[in-house]
Amino acid sequence: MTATPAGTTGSTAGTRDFTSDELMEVNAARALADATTCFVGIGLPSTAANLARATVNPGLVLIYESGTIGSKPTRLPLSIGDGELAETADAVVPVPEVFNYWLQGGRIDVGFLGAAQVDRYANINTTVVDRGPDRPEGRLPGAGGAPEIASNCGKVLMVLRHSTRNFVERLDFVTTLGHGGGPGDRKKLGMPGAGPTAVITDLGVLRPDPATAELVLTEVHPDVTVERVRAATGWELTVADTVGTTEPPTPRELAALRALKAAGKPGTSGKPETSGKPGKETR
Amino acid sequence: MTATPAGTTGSTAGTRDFTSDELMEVNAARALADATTCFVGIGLPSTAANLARATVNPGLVLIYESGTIGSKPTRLPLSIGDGELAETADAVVPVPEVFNYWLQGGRIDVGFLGAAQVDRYANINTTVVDRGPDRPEGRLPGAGGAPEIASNCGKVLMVLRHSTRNFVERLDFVTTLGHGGGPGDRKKLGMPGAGPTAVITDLGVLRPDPATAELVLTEVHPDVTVERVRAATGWELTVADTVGTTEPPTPRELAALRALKAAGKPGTSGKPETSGKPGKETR
Amino acid sequence: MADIRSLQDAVADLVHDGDTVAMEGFTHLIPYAAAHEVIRQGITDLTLVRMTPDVIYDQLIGAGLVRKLVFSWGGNPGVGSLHRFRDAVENGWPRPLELDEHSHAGMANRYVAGASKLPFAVLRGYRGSDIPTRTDTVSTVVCPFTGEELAAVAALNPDVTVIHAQQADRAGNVQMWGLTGVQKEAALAADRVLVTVEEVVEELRPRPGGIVLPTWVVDAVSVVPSGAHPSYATGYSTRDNDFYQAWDPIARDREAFLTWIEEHVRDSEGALTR
Amino acid sequence: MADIRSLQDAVADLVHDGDTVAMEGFTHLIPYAAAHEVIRQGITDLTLVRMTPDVIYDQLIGAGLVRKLVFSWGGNPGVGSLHRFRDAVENGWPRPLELDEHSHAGMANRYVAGASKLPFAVLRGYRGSDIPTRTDTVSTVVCPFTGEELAAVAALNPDVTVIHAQQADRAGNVQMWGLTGVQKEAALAADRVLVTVEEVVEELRPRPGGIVLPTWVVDAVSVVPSGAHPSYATGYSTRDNDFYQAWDPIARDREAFLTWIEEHVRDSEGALTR
Repeated sequence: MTATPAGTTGSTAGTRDFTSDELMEVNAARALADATTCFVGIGLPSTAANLARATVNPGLVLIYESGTIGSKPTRLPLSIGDGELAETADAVVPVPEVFNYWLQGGRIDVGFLGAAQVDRYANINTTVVDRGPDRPEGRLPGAGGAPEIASNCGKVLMVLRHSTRNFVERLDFVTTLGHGGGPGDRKKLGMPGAGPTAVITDLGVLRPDPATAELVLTEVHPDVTVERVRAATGWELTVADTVGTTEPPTPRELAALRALKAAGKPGTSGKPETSGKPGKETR
Repeated sequence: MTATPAGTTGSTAGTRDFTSDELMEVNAARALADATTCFVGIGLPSTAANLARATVNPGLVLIYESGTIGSKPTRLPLSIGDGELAETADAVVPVPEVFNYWLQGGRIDVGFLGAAQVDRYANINTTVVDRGPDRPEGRLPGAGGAPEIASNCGKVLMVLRHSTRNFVERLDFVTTLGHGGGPGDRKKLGMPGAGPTAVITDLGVLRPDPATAELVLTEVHPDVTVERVRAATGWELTVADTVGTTEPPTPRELAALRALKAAGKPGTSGKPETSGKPGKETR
Repeated sequence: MADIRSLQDAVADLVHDGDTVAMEGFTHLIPYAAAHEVIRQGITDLTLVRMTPDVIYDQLIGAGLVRKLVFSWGGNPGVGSLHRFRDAVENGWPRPLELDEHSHAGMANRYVAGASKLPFAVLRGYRGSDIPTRTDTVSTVVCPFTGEELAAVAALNPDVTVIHAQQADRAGNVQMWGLTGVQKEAALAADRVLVTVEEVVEELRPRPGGIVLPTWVVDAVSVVPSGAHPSYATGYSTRDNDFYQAWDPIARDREAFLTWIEEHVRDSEGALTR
Repeated sequence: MADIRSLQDAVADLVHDGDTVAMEGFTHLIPYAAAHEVIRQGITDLTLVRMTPDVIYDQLIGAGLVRKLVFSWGGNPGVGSLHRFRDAVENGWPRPLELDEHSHAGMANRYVAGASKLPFAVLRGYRGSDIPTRTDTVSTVVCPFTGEELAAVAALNPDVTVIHAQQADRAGNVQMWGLTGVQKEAALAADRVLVTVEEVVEELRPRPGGIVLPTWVVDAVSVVPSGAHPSYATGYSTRDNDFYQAWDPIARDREAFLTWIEEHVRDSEGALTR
């Protein structure tokens, strides 16, 4: 739900015709291939979910916390309550109903979340950051729907950019429980869903080890080294025995993503976003 | 809510151009003169509430538990969910919302209830009747909306025919609390509304004594003696120092009532009800 | 995702002996045709759930298929008693009927809790009433902020909820409008959902007061025009009040009832077209 | 019954110093014009309630009128931070801002409890979260049937709820449609209700997705065309996303903010036509 302006930072990939953000977005969309229903936060999750509808999963049912069930936007909504989300929905319901009957009611397969900070157990902070003893806490937007999305969806996908600022040894505040302190913690707390199953970044993908629930690097983007991911992670990152390489975007995926973005920003329609611009990456 | 076929029993009024049932219905409608909103059960309460709209209170907002707010039926609905109730309503809401936001939410001035049994504190039984040691309990329809209507409405009016079968010394079952065992009981139970303020019958009107909360005879119909009401009451009835006499129906009231009934019974439109028939009373 | 299929197949697949079944509809959109199919298939030992068990449940009870009834008001609205219901409760005919009895507010909130997948719901209700002495699904909770004691009612989660709606599209999305009662809650609370509809349309046009159940919360849709009769479907039919009044003498008499069920349900067209 | 009256009079009558005020609208139908009238009248020491305090509350907070904020997500959707909100929380400028912070599910249920006149609501929420360590309006209850411990959230009952809707009729009945958020709950939970509308119409035609607030639950209706701008009113306008993006640099800078408020709110047409 935090707005995350798409950027080109975080990748030193060589000459290629897509950005690392684009690959992150495409990879996040792919993770929705088998889902029936997805609870979508605004920003990167919304980009990925809408891209999934345009590529791997045309039937994917998007549910936004503003009360739209089955939205089929033709452009990327700027906010969670853009008119097109309602106009194209199968049903528009009151906000309490979304949270009570649909989310808590166990109707949603996948919750898609961003984060300001994430720790090795995929716990999330979107509330406050500690800026040192001489400065007041830095204020983040807060919880939004995340605590109950993470608790009640069948599983949770996270998508955020990879840096030591975001991937931290210790959260300053636990807004939203991922896997708590290890396996069994979710069960102990009576959380129905499986919790975070993948953290998709602009460098690769982390997935929880079934035995320890700790996030493990299982996939890197082409041209990204494991060392680079380690360096961008604020804890001692565990790496899977076999680390896969993310498939580059297919021409179709890339075209669909760029078309969505070009159609984006309603009210300034057609104006391309500052980043995510088609063409070669600039650094 | 109990279906109470309109009858001509219970009155020995002499020659006059209205029945005792009609006077009961007119008198019940008059009791709604000052109300803004009324939660209406089917049967006698619905007759009275619709008559009030046609006479003393054209702006009265009728709320039926089927979810209609501001229904303006032109004929007496047979059931609580007749189509016209929805078609003429300001709003139709889900049944849980009626009970939670509107009734429990304290939005309703007057609740209008019938009863199978009532005791001296205006407690109500609509669940079961004891038919003696050799016979099984007699089954009544049950609570319906009554317990929470009686608890949450600003005040409650009751309308039922007067007989020792209905006005009993001791209820076989307390479905719905009126005044409990005396003054203060409602408050002790945290009930927001004032509870039953009048029991309107085909013989007269009983109202709770402010000091004891016990129902007291305050009004009799023309030609009805206090003795006759005592005889029709299953407990030793207290009678007010001054017992008023119910004003006979005005021609306008009577015409409105009969027009409503003649328009009644959708699906058999125009067919007059078996009783409540215009013309002289037969006994 | 909902399959569009025959009522006979849908009932056979989704409703089983011993199930807890909610057939909802507050006067409007009561799924009579589906209930009649249950009678024809002789699916039995049912626990039936319904705020207002009217003639539809009178028929199922009289047919001997019902073990237990969960309800808040059992009558023939505007007419009188449900005689088959009374006969079962009072005389155990054709079999004893166990009751779990509530107020409307309690029942509505039990469905809300069920749809919300909460174990209970809270209301300011049942105060001073004897109802809690006869059920184990009413209790109390204390507000942790104010100390007020409130009623708690146990969630209702039927095995199957059966409802009637006006329309579905070919994908199995369903729309109903008019009085929509507790149907959304009853459907979302259930493990399985069967919807009979008046018709299948190319596209569901949003209606004032319309409620949409997306296909992915529905298991089966069966096209049964007039499937709510003698109840009604706004936009398609009006309530057959004459039937409700005619039911009274039929239901008063065991033989008359059995004859009626035989003639109008077991040997009906619905049975023949199976 | 709602009176139809000028926004200035309605705000002066219904919103007082020290009140708890909910101005709701989930992206759609946010009552900006009413908030600007609050700023012009300098009504202060407010406790503001809103699930998503966006630019509307950034303006009220920056104007120094807000003592406390009750919320679940504070940002400029799709753009970034609310800088006036952050400046108040982090630096106490122009005054310290007390927070009561929840999740969306918690806030929505707090309104539901408020509208239901219950002291609390129950949800399966806040599990494993630090949020309950920073608020005294989250607690727990134990289900009397299953023993499960669940979250309890305290009811929200604002002194005043202010919303924007598309239409009212002359009697003061109000209809809104499109994304209707938590507006019904926020309105029914409040002691007083002020609704700004795009227009008054002869008759409210029922709309798909329409919510009607009858006149007898509304205190005042004020006709303010475009009263939701830069938010929008389905059927009348679209969201001014450019404004939301342009707000970011204005709000980043205290002086730029003050100048903007002076020019666009205090000296605006709304102020002059008082």
